[in-house]
Amino acid sequence: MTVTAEPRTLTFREAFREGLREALAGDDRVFLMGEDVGRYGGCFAVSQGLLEEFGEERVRDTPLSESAFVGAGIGAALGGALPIVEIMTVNFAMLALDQIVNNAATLRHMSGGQLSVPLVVRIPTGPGRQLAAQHSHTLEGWFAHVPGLRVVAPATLEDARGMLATALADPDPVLVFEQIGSYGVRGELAADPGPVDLDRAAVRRAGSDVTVVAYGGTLAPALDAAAELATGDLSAEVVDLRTLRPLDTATVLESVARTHRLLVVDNAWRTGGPGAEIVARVAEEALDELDAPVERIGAVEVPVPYARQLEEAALPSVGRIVEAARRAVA
Amino acid sequence: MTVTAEPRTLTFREAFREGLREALAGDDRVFLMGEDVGRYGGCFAVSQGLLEEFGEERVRDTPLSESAFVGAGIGAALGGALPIVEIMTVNFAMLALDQIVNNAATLRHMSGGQLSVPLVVRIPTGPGRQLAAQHSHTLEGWFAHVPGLRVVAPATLEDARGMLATALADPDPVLVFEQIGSYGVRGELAADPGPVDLDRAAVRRAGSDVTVVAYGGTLAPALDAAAELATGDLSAEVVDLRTLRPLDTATVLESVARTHRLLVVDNAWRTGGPGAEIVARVAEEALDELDAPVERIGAVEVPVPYARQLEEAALPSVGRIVEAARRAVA
Amino acid sequence: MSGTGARDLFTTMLRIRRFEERCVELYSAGAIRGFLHLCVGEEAVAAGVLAALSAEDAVVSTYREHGHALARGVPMESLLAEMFGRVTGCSRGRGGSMHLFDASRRFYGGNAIVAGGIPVAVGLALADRLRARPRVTACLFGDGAVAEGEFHESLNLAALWHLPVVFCCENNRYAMGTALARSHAETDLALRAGSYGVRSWAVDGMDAVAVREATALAVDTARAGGGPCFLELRTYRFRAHSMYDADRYRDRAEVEAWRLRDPVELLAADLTADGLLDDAGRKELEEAVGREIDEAERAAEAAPVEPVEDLTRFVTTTMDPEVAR
Amino acid sequence: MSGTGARDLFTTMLRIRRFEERCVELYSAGAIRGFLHLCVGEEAVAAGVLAALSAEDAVVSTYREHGHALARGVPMESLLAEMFGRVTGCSRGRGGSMHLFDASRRFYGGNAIVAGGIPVAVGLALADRLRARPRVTACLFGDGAVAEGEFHESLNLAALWHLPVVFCCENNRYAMGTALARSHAETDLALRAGSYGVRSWAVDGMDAVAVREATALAVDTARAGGGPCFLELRTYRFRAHSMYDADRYRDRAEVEAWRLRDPVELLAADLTADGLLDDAGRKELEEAVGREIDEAERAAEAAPVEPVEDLTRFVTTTMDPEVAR
Ligand SMILES: Cc1ncc(C[n+]2csc(CCOP(=O)(O)OP(=O)(O)O)c2C)c(N)n1
Ligand SMILES: Cc1ncc(C[n+]2csc(CCOP(=O)(O)OP(=O)(O)O)c2C)c(N)n1
Ligand SMILES: [Mg+2]
Ligand SMILES: [Mg+2]
Repeated sequence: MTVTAEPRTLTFREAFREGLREALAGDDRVFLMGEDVGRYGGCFAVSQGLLEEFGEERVRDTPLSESAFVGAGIGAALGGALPIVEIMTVNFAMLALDQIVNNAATLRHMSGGQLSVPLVVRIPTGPGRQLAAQHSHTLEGWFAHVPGLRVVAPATLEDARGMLATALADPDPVLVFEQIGSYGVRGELAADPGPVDLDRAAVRRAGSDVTVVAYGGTLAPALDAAAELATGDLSAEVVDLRTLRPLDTATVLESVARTHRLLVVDNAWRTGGPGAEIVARVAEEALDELDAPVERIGAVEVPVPYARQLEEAALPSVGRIVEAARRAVA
Repeated sequence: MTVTAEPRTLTFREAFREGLREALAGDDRVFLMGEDVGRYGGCFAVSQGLLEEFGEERVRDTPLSESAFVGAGIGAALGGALPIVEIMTVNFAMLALDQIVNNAATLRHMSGGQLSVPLVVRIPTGPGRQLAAQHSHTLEGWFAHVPGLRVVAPATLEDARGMLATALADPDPVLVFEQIGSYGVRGELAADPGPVDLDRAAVRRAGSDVTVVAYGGTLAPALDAAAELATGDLSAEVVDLRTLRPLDTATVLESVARTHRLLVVDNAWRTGGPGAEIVARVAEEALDELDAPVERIGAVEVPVPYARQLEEAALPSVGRIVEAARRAVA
Repeated sequence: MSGTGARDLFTTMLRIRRFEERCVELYSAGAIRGFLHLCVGEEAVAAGVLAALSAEDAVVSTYREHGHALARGVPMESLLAEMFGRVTGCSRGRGGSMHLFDASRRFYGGNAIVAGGIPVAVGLALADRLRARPRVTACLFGDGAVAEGEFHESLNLAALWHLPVVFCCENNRYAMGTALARSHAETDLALRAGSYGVRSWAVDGMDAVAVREATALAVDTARAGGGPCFLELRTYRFRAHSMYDADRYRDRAEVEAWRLRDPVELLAADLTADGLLDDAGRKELEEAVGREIDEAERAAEAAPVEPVEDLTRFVTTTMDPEVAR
Repeated sequence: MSGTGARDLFTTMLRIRRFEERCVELYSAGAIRGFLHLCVGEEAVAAGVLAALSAEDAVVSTYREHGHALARGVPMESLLAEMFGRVTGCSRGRGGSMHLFDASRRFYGGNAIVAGGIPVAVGLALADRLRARPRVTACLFGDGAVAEGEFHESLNLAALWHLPVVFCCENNRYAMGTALARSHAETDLALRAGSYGVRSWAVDGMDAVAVREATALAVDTARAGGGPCFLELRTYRFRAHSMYDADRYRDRAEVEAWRLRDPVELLAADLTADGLLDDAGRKELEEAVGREIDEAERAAEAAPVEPVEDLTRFVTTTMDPEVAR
């Protein structure tokens, strides 16, 4: 990874692209494939320029056939390549779910340890752009349910840039959920960000009154909410899970042991969303630490509607996080 | 529904078949389709004889194409039919997930209430037959995550026989998860079982020391465990959820308010399984009722292995339920 | 076809063209949001296919369906209101541009998962077969959709069961930025469809009359019990894939060459040659269409939005307690 | 083909036949559990296809793969041990009959989701293309799999990218209880595959020599950069779909008619006619095969099972803490 001496300002899109470029440049077993990753430059322009730089063999446009090209990624990984497969958005990932669950996740175990599937699947995700029911899914929780997979959700520039390298180094399949809404967001990348580890959650803001657990698309609103809460003298600690499978429960439990209050925020429908798992673990392992009922925020359980006011009402927001945090400490 | 004056002994297979036969006989808009439901008589012989009785138009063998025939079921429902679609086992349901989530579950809402999808999907499920990783999935929790669907899991003969009629009467899509392991189980069907409601969980055994929440394939082991616990003077109350979406939280909370201890048992991998949701709701709504850390039993998080001793070790069992209940009250 | 028939096609096409152009403005102004996929250049397909259907037939479409909806007779006002997110929209503002529905006209959307509507169309036809209703379902989708597994499964199912579906592949030569030859090993899509034993034709999708005639033949065949048909309607989109698309993957020359075959102007020229349209007539028609759009826009603009309290309506028929939480 | 070649095919087929017969007994005795799908009747496909591959080529198969594994050279003992759930099994007892793997022989299973292995085969071939390795991937699947969307997507992908895959469709005329004509609108599967621009042949799948020759041609074509090929290998399964199947959906007469073309006996007759096999030779071979199976069974029977403490090994490379919970 290029070591940069100075902090730099760039967008998440550029950070992801740097990660991709370095991966392609650094190991000729790496290739990128997916719908419109090449000529089009990527649906969200993340892979813009990579076709020109690395050629058609290594930056491969696929037909619309999610199951086949994800399955082909699995096969290529078995065959010694290091594929990075992009599913254009999470909304189309259901079409490839069988390949991911029944092949990518099981082959090592089912073969008694003989086979390895070093596949990375990039999956842009995130609701909130008025794209309506079929294009606003949040499904990382489903993938996090499946043993044999690693599921990560970069939410900082350092993670956006560095997680891909760590994922590629993993001999097992890794799904990287990228936030579409963040692609255009600009920020400062630490000088020499160094390699990114995928095993630990991170406390992104320290606090003492309530633990707010978030990740991916809910980290930014959680941090905004914490800032707002601070003006009202309420100190929220914000934990970024970073990796949804395997979950770093310890970091969450440590935080709850400090704050004794828990609020979990994700973009998925509440029932059976990733937040349920966090709450369940705390209820199992640290029930006595809890001084108040747990709070959980997810999307309202409706297919996400198009109209702006309805969509806003359906999705988590800074306001809803602030309210829930206040309830938790009341 | 035929009113039977006397209790009768029959298998779950026969109970399901009676439900199907009555549905087909009672309304000529009803038809059954799926892989091998006709000539073969159903992969598990549930639909044996129905082709002969109702003909090829109404008992329809499909090619291997889960996405298309489930989608066709959706279309047929839109077109005024009442389709019962069978996905041979849950293991192949991922191939039809896009149709179920993006069409069946959303069309009513996305069309502003204009469209109705009165579709029933029957999905045999249940691990524990040494069928290995790809044929031992437990996925009802994924479906229960999705607004717009109803998800039910008959675990008694009355429910096996009666849920289909209630499901067909529902103007919205209903997924019926049938336990493969129960098909051959014989039991007594109540005299005049009457219509089955799908809105309430049921306390299958009353008790005072611990609430054991189960459904579908874990109800029988939960009841066995309760019987075993009773011999040791521990009184377990067993709640059968029956419907996973919408969840009847009230019945669970009432039970916990009596027992102050909670143990949830399902066959899914623990992380992100349906048990997490039950635990989360209790932690949110009845934290103060809990006198002990919550217990949750699911499958060990490995792709289910073939070898008998490994498979047994991977799945919930009466022994594991008994132990966990003892821990909960310790 | 009679002269009135051709003129009606022209009117429909002009309404679509001008409607789409207005949508561009409204999108730029922020009145329409989300994804917006226009069918400028493909009007002959919309007009021709839909003109061949009867009121009792069903239509299943994609996210690029404004033209189909208009040609089906869905009022402009309810379409624009939908894109404005108003309660008077054809989906009460819940669907937006990609999810136009009109049950009263058997217009079943509006599907934004590529190929996701194809099995649904097969099922609509199956329901008709089961009830012995002489209806046909027209299913519109793009060339990109042909690569998806659902296309294959659906064609096989419809052919196997002899269902009255007319598969209308709007082949505009691109799936987003991916050219036909980069999506399909066999680019002759009618040939591919034929391999399922489905009667298949390729049709000049820039010629509305040809599209209408081919579709009528297919509809008649399907209605008469001849099983499904497949039409490859060869067309081109003059604009980018969506409003987000910078359109860097096509040669300008290619686009310009296709523009010479603008379906609206081709038909206008024919009508003029046949003495069915003159400058005055065109002008009058343009004005009428302009007025229709203006009025639709005004009405949509003035319409109320769905109150936030109603967010959770229509998820299920009986209120799902999860939803109420 | 040389006489030795044909005799080798015969030996392979006999090993498969007798192995499968033993599996029936072992299943009835409860030593093998779960699902068991036998390939009795289809031995010529297994022997012929696999004989045409080199050691560096890859194989992707289905749940009906005992014959393929044996023909690939996976030792009987490791196959039986697998079905007995022993740690010496080719998948350490974790896979069972449906999931036989042998990485050292590039035998990639053993896929129990119909059509689920087809995209994987395409990917294996893609990896070879990217590394410019002159290897071929053979992908075996049934006639039923051809109806699945993944078949379609994969054929298109392989053809579009000219990948060295040989698609071997073992057409035994049934998908469980569903006859070919009830699964496919076009029952000429080679014709269907041809529509992707993939070179396709139909081959008598009861003739091991013909299968071997056709496969060799396909493999040579693919290896030489000629793109994928498709072989429809017309065969029949003499036994039920699986040990659970009561086999009520086939005419006895049909089964009997096919039995007259028993591939093992057809080849035996040819070898005899050519003076390459006599009664003594056959007897000797039968005995050798019987001994091989007996020994494999004894060894498998004696092998230890994986300790329960090792349940969570091999889920991921680095221990996943969820798994350890
Ligand atoms: C299953 C799926 N994959 C990807 C997408 C993203 N996407 C939307 S439209 C489109 C191109 C479709 O091309 P085509 O079928 O030719 O229709 P056109 O847009 O040209 O009308 C893509 C890739 C999607 N909506 N659904
Ligand atoms: C996706 C999927 N659907 C259904 C099944 C259940 N099933 C197992 S084998 C089989 C029939 C497959 O037929 P074919 O492809 O012809 O192979 P054969 O068994 O004849 O060798 C079915 C329906 C499955 N394993 N996978
Ligand atoms: Mg197109
Ligand atoms: Mg078969």
